[in-house]
Amino acid sequence: MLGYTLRRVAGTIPVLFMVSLLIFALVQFAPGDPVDMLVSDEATEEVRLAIRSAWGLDQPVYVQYLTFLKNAVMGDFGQSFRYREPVMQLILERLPASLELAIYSTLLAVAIGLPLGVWAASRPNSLVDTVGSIGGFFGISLPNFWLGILLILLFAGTFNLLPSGGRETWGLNVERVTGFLTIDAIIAGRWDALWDALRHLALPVVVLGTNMTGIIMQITRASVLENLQEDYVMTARAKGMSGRVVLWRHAFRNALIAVITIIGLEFGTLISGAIIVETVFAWPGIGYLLLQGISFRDFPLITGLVLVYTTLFVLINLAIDMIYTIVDPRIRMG
Amino acid sequence: MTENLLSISDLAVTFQGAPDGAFAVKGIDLAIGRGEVVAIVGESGSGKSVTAKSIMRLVEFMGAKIVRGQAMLSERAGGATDLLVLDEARMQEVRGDRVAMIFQEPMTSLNPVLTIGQQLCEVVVKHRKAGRKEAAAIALNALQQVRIPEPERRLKQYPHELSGGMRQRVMIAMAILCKPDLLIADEPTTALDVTVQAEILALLKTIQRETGMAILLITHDMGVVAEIADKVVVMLRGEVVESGDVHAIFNAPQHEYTRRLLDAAPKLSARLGCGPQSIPEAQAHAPDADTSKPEVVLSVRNLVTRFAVRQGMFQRVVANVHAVESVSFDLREKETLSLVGESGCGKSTTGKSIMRLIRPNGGEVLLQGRNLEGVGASEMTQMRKRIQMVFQDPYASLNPRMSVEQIVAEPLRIHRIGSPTEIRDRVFSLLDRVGLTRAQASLYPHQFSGGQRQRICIARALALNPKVIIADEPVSALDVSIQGQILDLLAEIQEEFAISILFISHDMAVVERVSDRIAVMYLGEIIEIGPRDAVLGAPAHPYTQQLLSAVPIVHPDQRRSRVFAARELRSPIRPPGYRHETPPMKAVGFEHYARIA
Amino acid sequence: MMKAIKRLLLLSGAAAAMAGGAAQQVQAQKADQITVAITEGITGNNPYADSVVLIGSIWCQVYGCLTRWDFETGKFVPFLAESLEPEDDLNWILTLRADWKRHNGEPVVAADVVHSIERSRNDPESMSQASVQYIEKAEPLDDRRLRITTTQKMATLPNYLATMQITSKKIYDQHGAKVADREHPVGAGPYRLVEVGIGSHIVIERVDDHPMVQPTNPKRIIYRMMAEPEQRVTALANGEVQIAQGIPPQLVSRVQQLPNATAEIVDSAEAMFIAMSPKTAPWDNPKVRQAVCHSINREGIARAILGNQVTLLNGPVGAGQLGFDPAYVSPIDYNPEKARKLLEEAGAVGVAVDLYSPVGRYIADRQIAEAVVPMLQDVGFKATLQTPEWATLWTNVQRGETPFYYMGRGNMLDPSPALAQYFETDASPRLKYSNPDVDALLQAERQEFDPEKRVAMLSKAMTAITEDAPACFLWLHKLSWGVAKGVDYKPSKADRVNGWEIHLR
Amino acid sequence: MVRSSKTRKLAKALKSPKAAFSLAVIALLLLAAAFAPLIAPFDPNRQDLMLAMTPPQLAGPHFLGTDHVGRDMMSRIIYGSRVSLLIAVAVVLFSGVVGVTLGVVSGYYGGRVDSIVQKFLEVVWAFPPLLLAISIVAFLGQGLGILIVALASQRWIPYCRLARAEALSLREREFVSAARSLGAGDARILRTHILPNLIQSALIVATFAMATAIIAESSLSFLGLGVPATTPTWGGMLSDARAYISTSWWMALFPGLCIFCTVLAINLLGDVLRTHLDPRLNRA
Repeated sequence: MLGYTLRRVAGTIPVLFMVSLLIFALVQFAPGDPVDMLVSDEATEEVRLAIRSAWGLDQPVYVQYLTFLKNAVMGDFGQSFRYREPVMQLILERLPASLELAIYSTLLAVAIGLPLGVWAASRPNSLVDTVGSIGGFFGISLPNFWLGILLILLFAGTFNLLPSGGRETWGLNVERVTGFLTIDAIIAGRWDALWDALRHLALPVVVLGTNMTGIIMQITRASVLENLQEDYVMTARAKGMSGRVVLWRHAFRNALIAVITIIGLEFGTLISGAIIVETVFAWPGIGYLLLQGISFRDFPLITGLVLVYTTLFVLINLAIDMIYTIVDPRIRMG
Repeated sequence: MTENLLSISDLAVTFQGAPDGAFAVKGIDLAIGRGEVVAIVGESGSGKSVTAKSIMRLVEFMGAKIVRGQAMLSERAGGATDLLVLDEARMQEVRGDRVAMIFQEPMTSLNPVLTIGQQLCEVVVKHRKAGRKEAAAIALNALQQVRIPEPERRLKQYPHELSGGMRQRVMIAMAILCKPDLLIADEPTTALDVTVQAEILALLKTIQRETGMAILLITHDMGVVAEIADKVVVMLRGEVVESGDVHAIFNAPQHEYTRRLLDAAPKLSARLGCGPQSIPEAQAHAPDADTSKPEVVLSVRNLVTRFAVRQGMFQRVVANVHAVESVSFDLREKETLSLVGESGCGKSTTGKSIMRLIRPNGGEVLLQGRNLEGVGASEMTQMRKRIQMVFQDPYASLNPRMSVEQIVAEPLRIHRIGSPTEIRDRVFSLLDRVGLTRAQASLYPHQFSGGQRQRICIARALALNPKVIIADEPVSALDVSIQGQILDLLAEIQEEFAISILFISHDMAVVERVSDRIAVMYLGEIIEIGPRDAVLGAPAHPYTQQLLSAVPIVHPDQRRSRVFAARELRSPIRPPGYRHETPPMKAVGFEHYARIA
Repeated sequence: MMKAIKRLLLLSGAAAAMAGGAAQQVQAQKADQITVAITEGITGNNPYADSVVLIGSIWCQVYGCLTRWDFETGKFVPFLAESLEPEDDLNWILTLRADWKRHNGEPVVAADVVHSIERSRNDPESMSQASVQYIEKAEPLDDRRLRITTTQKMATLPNYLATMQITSKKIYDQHGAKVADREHPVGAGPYRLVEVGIGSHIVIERVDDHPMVQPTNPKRIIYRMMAEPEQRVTALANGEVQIAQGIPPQLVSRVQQLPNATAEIVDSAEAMFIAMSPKTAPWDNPKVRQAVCHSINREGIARAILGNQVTLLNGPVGAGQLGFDPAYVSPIDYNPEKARKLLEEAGAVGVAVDLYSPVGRYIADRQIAEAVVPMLQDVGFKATLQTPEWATLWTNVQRGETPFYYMGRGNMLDPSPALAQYFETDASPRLKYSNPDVDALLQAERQEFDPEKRVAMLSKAMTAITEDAPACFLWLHKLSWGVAKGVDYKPSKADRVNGWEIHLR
Repeated sequence: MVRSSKTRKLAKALKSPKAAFSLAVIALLLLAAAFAPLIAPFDPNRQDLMLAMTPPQLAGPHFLGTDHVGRDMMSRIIYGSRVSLLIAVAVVLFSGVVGVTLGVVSGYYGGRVDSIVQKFLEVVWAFPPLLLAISIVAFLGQGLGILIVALASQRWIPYCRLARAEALSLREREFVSAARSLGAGDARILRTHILPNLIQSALIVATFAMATAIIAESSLSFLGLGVPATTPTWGGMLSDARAYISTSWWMALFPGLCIFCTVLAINLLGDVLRTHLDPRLNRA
């Protein structure tokens, strides 16, 4: 198990290397210039040249890459052009925000999509099934930015129940331990802060979760339906097991594999795909950071973020594979 | 005569979407007495399985509807209940408690993600309202009853960690947990090797005797019926065509269909019972009086095929599966040589290694004197014209998206033989030869029955006029009566086109019927080889003897009383660098050799 | 469903009023604290490292700047500096005021100014080099006075120096830039720094005994980044914020209808124009350029897309900016007939042109460009619209690779640097316009210390540019701010939100 | 005859309300796209600033209202169906061809080829989609073709995974062994035995992908990376509407409804096809 994990982690090093090479090529050769983006409109050419050389952008690309590689091996991923902080520090400060969002969205989607999918599978072509499916497609066909603004207008505006954006109300002064506000609030025993964090989470979580709920529901439904055709379900019925036990204990347990695969994939997409939601809700996560990085051609920031994304993907895949071994005893690592 | 435990009358079942008046089962009458073993015999589609599942009311989950009929199950307290009118909740109380069921595929009939213990205990918990501990004790007891070695350990294991035979034992244990009055066994041994089949049948018989429950056995195999049944019901196309006492049926079958079923069963019995004979030395070294030995077409010398098992951080080879281990034999002109053995013994791998569908690790394959090992790609393509293969599953070996004409023409197209019209003519003549019509040439595989599909496969194999056909279990997926037709066809074409056949099979009855010579494989090796009658009549190797004694005898009068302990089939996984030591082949008769010390 | 939403939205005003109790509960809103929703995030602790005007204004409140522009008088007024006077053509004397102290009680000294100039120029993180690019050297004369020497005769030096924050040399020498900025942001401004949340918020707190503040100024100001306009308006409506920057025209009426807030509208100092680089055909022909300017129905666009929240321009500047001549009326009016004729005369009917526009950079930029294209087609151009991503467009514009684009130029209170940048020969590659008359006027104007003469020269230069039409000057956007009732705040022309200009009632 | 029963089954499947709805919507769409110039009441790019943001008029002429520069919504929606469908189909085709090819090669040959393709896939998959899209658009400029490339840049991955998995199992199937024992080469086996057998499952993925492509186009438009502003697309209209979501509901509602109905129709059809045409696919 440990050997397997180590091998998987070691296997990501060439991927990270290739990703860094590719990203370096992409940002270097894409049009747009970080100096032009950041310097004041009045700056003269000399000023621009000076900044360019201070940032090392006057070097040939391969020298820049080698410098980056050398520093990266030492754990230094450079300093953001725009935010002037070490890239990794910036990212790690924001990572919990994005993860928290993604985790709660996944939880929401699983909490709704999973039972709905099983329910629909137990009564195919019933009203629940039809309404659920259509609802699921509705979730899929609403663009995030659109749903987000609509929810802000409704729940922050009309009903005035929830904050319009951001991650917390300023001035609560909860000590940061994990960076996950809900967890930190619990650690500190600050129920007001927990409530505040949950209220801020509500809308973006719903927006991100809507899409995923539909997908999880569809996959669960298909997978459970398929497993209900298996021989062991007949065995369970022949043993006198009730419909509920057959559905949940037997068919659903086996359907979980496919569902977990999808959850893993979707969780990965949530982390990188939350850019628009983070923008709409002014959520201080890495998605918004990436958007800023891209719009300002902040090369070190982009490179660092992409490497972090890659690592996250690898970790998620690894985690999924580990969960497989728990859910399905037939799957062994190695 | 004991009172009837279950009496079914006028049972009719139809499937949703079937045309009106089309019944899967129409008007079945059936009675099972307490402690009786009743067998329903018939081929696939005869409605025997639907009947069984109707008693359990499981057909309703398969999209079928019970249209009419009664199934009166007598209560322990007296009186009887009609199972067909119970609501689902009441029915659940009956299932697994009063009536239990086991299925054909032990590999898929157990839930792969739950432990054996969990799957056993849930039955007890449901029907006996037992606590966790008590349930575990009952489960353990049941496992002991089905004679599983190390029953405590099994409780914590998952189905995939057990062999097929063990799983079927678990299924039986699961069925007898609540001491049901009736056990329905739906083809319980069909998917198992012959030795395991014998174990399971013996076990069922023992348990039936111990508990006094009745068994309703669904099977297509008259051998199984002869071994175990008291009464027989023969079904054909949803109807009962004959029923009665087992002896009466075997001795004086009334219906023509029953006779056909009996004919298709193995006749091994005739040769068995004599046991291994001590062969006089002199006879063992019979002089090669017959000098006009037919020419050797295919010669296999020391064929070795291994699969590496890799593990760990650097994917080191930690073991090798010795699937084929120094196999040697000759296949002569117009001869049929059978490779027999249980699943996993390496017989199929041998066939594929000869065809070079799998790359062997060593040895030689000489086709008409030309070594296939080391020939170039283009020459290999040419060589393939002379050796063809017919596969086990006629559905899987036909591309579902190609028409019959395309399929049969494919070898000709690959080797660019003939113009389009010539190809067409050849396809038609081949189809004629295997008994298909020209009109069927434009159809697709799924539109044919299993037997017809195998005919297509044979036509395809014949297209290039091969010298050798390797037939890998060509009939084991077919119904008994169809098997005969296909075997006849093979015999005819063998004669007509002067083909040598390497026939791979696990079915002794089939092997007995087609072989000139037989080679028995065990753990990747040929342990005995010789003329058919010698191998079957006077098996020299203990394993061959074991294999043969497991074959059911198709007559109830000759039932043997056998009890087999469950055994795990050893698999030929060896550490790297393992040196294989086996006794050498020793002549035990005329052209009859065995690996015995 | 949509209908229901629509109805709910119409009711939103009333609902918000009813939910007022809830809103108070929701927002742990303290009476003397306000939250300002801003459109751009704070990028860090280094006061020199940001070229965004609003962020600069926050640092001015913390550290203090030398001077500031007074919109009422149209003059620079003292802030940290008492005066900034020319000594001769190249030398200026700056005198610091004596009565202000830093938050830690230490005085602001001449060495700090020199240090700040140095940091603007040499700090590797600095984006403020432009403000000191014409300064040759700066030397302290005593604690309160220093001499600044410029590289050329520069009448506009105060303009460049106005926005420079003065940090402490002593703290810098003691701790170095990073620690000084982060842990010792000790300034001499009316507010002190409480917290910087990079990319999301910045919090400042009133320095009660500072001479610039009054008790009615908010005790604490939280600037929160909110990129989405609907979110800013919603936050204003439900009391999360008290001041909201950048209300787009289509939302102004909604803000005005809010029971708890109103929209404050002010002219900007950012000129919007369509530029045509004369080095590239067909823009080498002034008639074609004029045809473009004549074809654009500015009134129509202003009404339909911008809710009339604009001031139409007769040249590069509008009222309140240097060089504005209220008497001048541009001859380049909306006249499609004339445009067609000019195009015919130039022999350029049917010429293919690509109009480039940013998306989301300026108010309704894409929508405006979308509206302009059919107008160009109407007079005989074969026009298409290109909307590349901003970084691509901006870099290409700066490198002179985009010949025809819709753009804005901010910070034009004194238009001199902007005019030079766009219209002086070889000043920058972004327009490649060359006109000896304009060159001469702009050079002379920069060296003229007499304000009146300078304004006259500027006006003349601008008239020449307008009529030669290397660019069509369209309008100054009016900037709309959402301001909660109970907050006294008149936004200024520049994008600045200064605590001392906000009064709570 | 067995065949006719299969045809009948399909015909029956297509008569279900699900299928009827989806076929009707798709037919309507194709008609609208094909005959846009005949159906649309106005030129989709004709603007009238005086009429900007007219609400829907039951009596006409602007039945669905006008947008922010006074263009007729109905005409834009009708013309938009052309580009939106084109984008959906082209993205799906492009990503499908690339993904299936790579996946089949990867799965069939295995070994080194497989690990190279899989590493490449991992690298591309790890890229934030937006970054890739921006880079592509920034590199290649703006246009319909480039937008399609940008949208397809990561969408080939599901096909690749699917095709690889299918090819892995197909190459072990007996009919492939049969073909090989007949002497068929790799090219022939790939062409006649592997590809035709996985095309159907790829089609199922395609129905889902088509829906998401339409949505993704609107997200790119949201960031200013969509097709040129003068080309009407549903996604572009939806992203235009964002600024007016609280003032002009019709600008968002109608293109949104169109997307929803299309997504629903395509998916329902995919569903019907999946359950009725190929039961094998229920094995995910």
